[in-house]
Amino acid sequence: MSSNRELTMSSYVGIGVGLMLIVCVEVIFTYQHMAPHTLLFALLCLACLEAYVGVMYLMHVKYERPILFWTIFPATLFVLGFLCYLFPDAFRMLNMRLMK
Amino acid sequence: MAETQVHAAHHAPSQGFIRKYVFSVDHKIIGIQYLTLSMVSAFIGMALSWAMRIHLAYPDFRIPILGWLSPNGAPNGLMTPEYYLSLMTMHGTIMAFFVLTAAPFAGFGNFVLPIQVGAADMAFPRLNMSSFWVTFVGFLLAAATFFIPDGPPLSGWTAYAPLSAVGSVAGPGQGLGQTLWVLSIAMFCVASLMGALNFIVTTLDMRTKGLTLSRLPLSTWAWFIDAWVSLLAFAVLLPCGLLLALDRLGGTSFFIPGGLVFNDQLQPHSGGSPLLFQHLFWFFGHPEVYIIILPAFGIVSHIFPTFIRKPLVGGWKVITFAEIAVGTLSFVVWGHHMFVSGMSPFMAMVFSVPTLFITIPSVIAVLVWVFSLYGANIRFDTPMLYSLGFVSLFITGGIGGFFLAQPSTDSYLHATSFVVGHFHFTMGLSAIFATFAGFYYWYPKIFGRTMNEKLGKLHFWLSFVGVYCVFITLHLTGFAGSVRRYSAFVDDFMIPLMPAQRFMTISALLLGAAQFIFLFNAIWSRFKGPKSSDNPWGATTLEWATTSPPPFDNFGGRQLTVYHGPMEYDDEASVMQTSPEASIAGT
Amino acid sequence: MSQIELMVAGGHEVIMEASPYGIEKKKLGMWIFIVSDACTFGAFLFAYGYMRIGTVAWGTPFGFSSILNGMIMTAVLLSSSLTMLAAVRAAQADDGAAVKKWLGATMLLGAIFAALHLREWFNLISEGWRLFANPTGGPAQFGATFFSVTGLHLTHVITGVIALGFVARGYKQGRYDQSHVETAGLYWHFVDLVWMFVFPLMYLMNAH
Amino acid sequence: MAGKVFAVVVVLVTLVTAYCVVTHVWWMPVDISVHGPKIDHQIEETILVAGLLFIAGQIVLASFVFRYGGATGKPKQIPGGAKPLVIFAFVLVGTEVLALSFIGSKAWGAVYFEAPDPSSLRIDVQAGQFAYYFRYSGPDGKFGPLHPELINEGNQNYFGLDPDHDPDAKDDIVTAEIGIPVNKPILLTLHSKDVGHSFYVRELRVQQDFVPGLSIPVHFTAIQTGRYEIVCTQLCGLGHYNMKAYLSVLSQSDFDDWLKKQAAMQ
Repeated sequence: MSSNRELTMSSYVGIGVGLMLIVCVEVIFTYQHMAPHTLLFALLCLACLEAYVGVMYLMHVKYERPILFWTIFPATLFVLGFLCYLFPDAFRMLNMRLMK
Repeated sequence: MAETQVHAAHHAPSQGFIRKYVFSVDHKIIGIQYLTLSMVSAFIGMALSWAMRIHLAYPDFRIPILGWLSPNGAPNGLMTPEYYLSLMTMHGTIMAFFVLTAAPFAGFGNFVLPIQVGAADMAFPRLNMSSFWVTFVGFLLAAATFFIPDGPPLSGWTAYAPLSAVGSVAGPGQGLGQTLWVLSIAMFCVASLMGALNFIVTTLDMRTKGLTLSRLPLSTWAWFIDAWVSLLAFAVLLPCGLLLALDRLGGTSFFIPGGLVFNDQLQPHSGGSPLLFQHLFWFFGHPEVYIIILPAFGIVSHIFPTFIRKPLVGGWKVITFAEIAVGTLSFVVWGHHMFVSGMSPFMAMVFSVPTLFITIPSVIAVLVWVFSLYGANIRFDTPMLYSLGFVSLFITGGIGGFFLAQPSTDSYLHATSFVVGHFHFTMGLSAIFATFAGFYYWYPKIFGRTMNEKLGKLHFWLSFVGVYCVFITLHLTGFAGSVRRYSAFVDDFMIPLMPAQRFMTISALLLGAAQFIFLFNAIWSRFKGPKSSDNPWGATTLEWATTSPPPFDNFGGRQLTVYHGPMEYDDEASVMQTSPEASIAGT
Repeated sequence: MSQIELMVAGGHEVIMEASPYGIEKKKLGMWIFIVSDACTFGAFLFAYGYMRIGTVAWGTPFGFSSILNGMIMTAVLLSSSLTMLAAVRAAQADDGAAVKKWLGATMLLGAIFAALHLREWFNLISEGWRLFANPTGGPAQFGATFFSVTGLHLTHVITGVIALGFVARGYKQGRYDQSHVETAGLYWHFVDLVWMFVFPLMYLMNAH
Repeated sequence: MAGKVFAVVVVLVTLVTAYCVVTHVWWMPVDISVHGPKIDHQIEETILVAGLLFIAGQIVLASFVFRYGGATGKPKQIPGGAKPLVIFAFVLVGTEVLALSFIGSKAWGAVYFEAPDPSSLRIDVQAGQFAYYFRYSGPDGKFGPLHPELINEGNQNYFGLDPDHDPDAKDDIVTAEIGIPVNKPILLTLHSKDVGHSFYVRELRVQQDFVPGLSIPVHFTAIQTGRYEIVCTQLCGLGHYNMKAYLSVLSQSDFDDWLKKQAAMQ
């Protein structure tokens, strides 16, 4: 079956440290007094980067056949992307609420 | 190596009744279990619809058995309005989940798919067994609501919050009944997810030599696409159900806003949104109707070539890509259930456009079926009659979609019986007709005996005409503004529609009675039907390349190789997929 | 020869179509599960986002000590991913002792994560936070979303620890092979990656 | 034989259905609103487009089944194969649905995207299990604030008003029926006290759900006097079937009298 020859254990440790550094960057961002939506955007971008690195390297998708990548990413992103359709109503909930 | 040995250990035929027929890992037994469960459910659901229809047209008619079942809900057999709503809720729940989702997908899929791909079993037989038994527990939970003091929930199969979320203050049945309902649905989600996972892996990884994706039988294609839709849709219903359960049991307020007052009592909730529930529910709910109808597409596309004795026009590609398009688009249209729900009116337009555009792949599928009949040698065995009936019903049902896909027209027709007629045609009866087609078609394979043709045809004609009588009338009364989910017609407006109501009730009673012909036929043929040959229809796919019924490992130790696509028909002649002979239809 | 004997004798691809993915079917099954579970988590987080947008004056209850705790938890979970990778490599090298050691380490780190997480929970509960209550008098939605989202994640972690225990035992007894370890590893990394979303969204967005 | 019967049944069903739709056996009540004709027109348009597809589909199905039922000899495919079918579906159906969504959006926009007339008469509507209550602002033109904890059916405080402390609430007029002047723009604010309900007046071509926790605006203008039924179309519990109220469209002078009478009854 698949082999891990492409990456050594020390490069995995490097990836792990890198991910932890991204988390530290996230924490630093948190205390920069940004506007909430800017912070949210920054955090989400970093989290997506982490997820991408994790899926591609820790979970080894980079070294599997491309079809695996093209199966899992489109399916998941499709669902999560279209779930965004519910946010306009969240703003409605904010702006049209009965009880202030 | 260890893997294959473990695999082999699974596949020694189990001894003993319990392991062989009850907690069996054999996909064929599991398929039969699913089919049996959905048949029982279907008759329960049908009995509920009878009770409702009788109540609608003849509110004073006493149904003694209901009085026995629920002395409060139907004192002396006279149905109360709240009990009507309970029956309606359970009719929807049982039919949508335990019949329409279970039978064409899990039932036939389990029995047929592994054989069609030439495998000895599903990819994960024990997971498969668990998914049936989890479904069964879900069914028991739903059925249990009939026997608790307050009766079943009355919030409809959509269980809109906050009616479903605040508990028994909202009415009888909203207490324990609704809790059991939520748990039942959560169970069903888990079972469906396990089933979908199994179907996907089996289709991808268990195909026998030569069975490339382009040679897959069309039913397998449909189950495969359907499994993907299930996998993603039920993954969202599960959190929806869990959050609803938390609102009910954990005191949270995801779906319950502040300031609600029941019986002059302010409720201890704040900050939730009923629209969030509707979004999460319909994110599942709309794909759900395609989860129901896609296997029907597949079954009909699979049956057609056998009985028209030639391939479908466009081969496997056109119909399969239409199914993929339908499955994909089904995720982006859910808002059309919410045009008048208080959703952002801008989003109504965003949802309306793909809803209209999903017509295109559906029309392509219909055109494929209809124009395949051109130049064909059609044989009218019962499975084919049901498949033709399916096409006719699906066209009729699809037409209603044009009205409900547009927010402007929907704002008049929403929540009228037009909607009820529409979805009964498109997903309810269409899928049931395809299920019947599959049942008559695969019955010889499942039980080794043939069903009675005369009774089968009688069943078809009564059902076909009955369906049109009931559900076209529902469309028409919907135009007149007859509101759905009403248990008695106290409105001035609805009184003139009473003749239509009576007509529908009588048609529905006859339609239901016709189903007993089917029940009798199915049971009688099981024991007394003429023995069937291995391939009674002259079909070409792998399930017909083995004995009827198939042995434990499906092919008696033979390992098949596939040389052709599934539609090698030319009049009387046909070439099995496993036969190395030259192709006669060029597929 | 029966299909099974053939499989034993000749392997998968002599008698069957090759999997388009070229991976073990249980690994493929795990991937499919991950897709579905990611959608489940996603829907939870979308519900949280919806609540968050729609609520006036949400409130941000976490002080730096909680964030620090969260960072330690993240570090623990990330390290457990690394030990899991080590276990997979050991299994591929057929080194039974090392598999046992690294799976044990992964389980231990998972348990530490769960313990730290529960400590956080009990801190919040002792401050008066509940699924339905906010001790600061603001909206109760923080407790509801925090406990449900992290509760779902914690359930996954605990399930994972137990599952790893079964895999370790099965491997030791020779019933399981490296593919089982790899499959369990996929699950474990997935749980780790979900945390990469839960931590910023549930902790950092709620830091004051 | 079976094929011929099938074809005949399908054609009969199609003709009967078409007959019922065309002759309006059961049909929409006459519209009484300003925006209604747009919706009615859209429904007519859709009936035309969808009806043609329906009839064409069923007739082609029936004729093929009739013609090729039990045929023998070498089967043949339709000339050209699937390509013309796919092109037909994309071009013809695609144009149809594009046209419908374009025209339909205009009808929808005319109802929902047009701002309410600033001179509209504002009426507050509260739905609860299982009745509607309506509130007019009274002479001061202001609605008093709502206090859900004060809602009490027993002393008929349906809205949770506090006239002792809120001056705006003092002259609010609460009614169980809604009266509106004809030809005057009306702006309703819908809110629910418990679960989801709906405001559906067939003749007005208005259907809008109440969302608990939100205030939902609805505006319309009625152009014909009369008394019309308001029904609840969102399943709201055991009394759902019996949840209704009446909308009276009155001439301006009748309306003024009616409102005075209601104010006197407070």
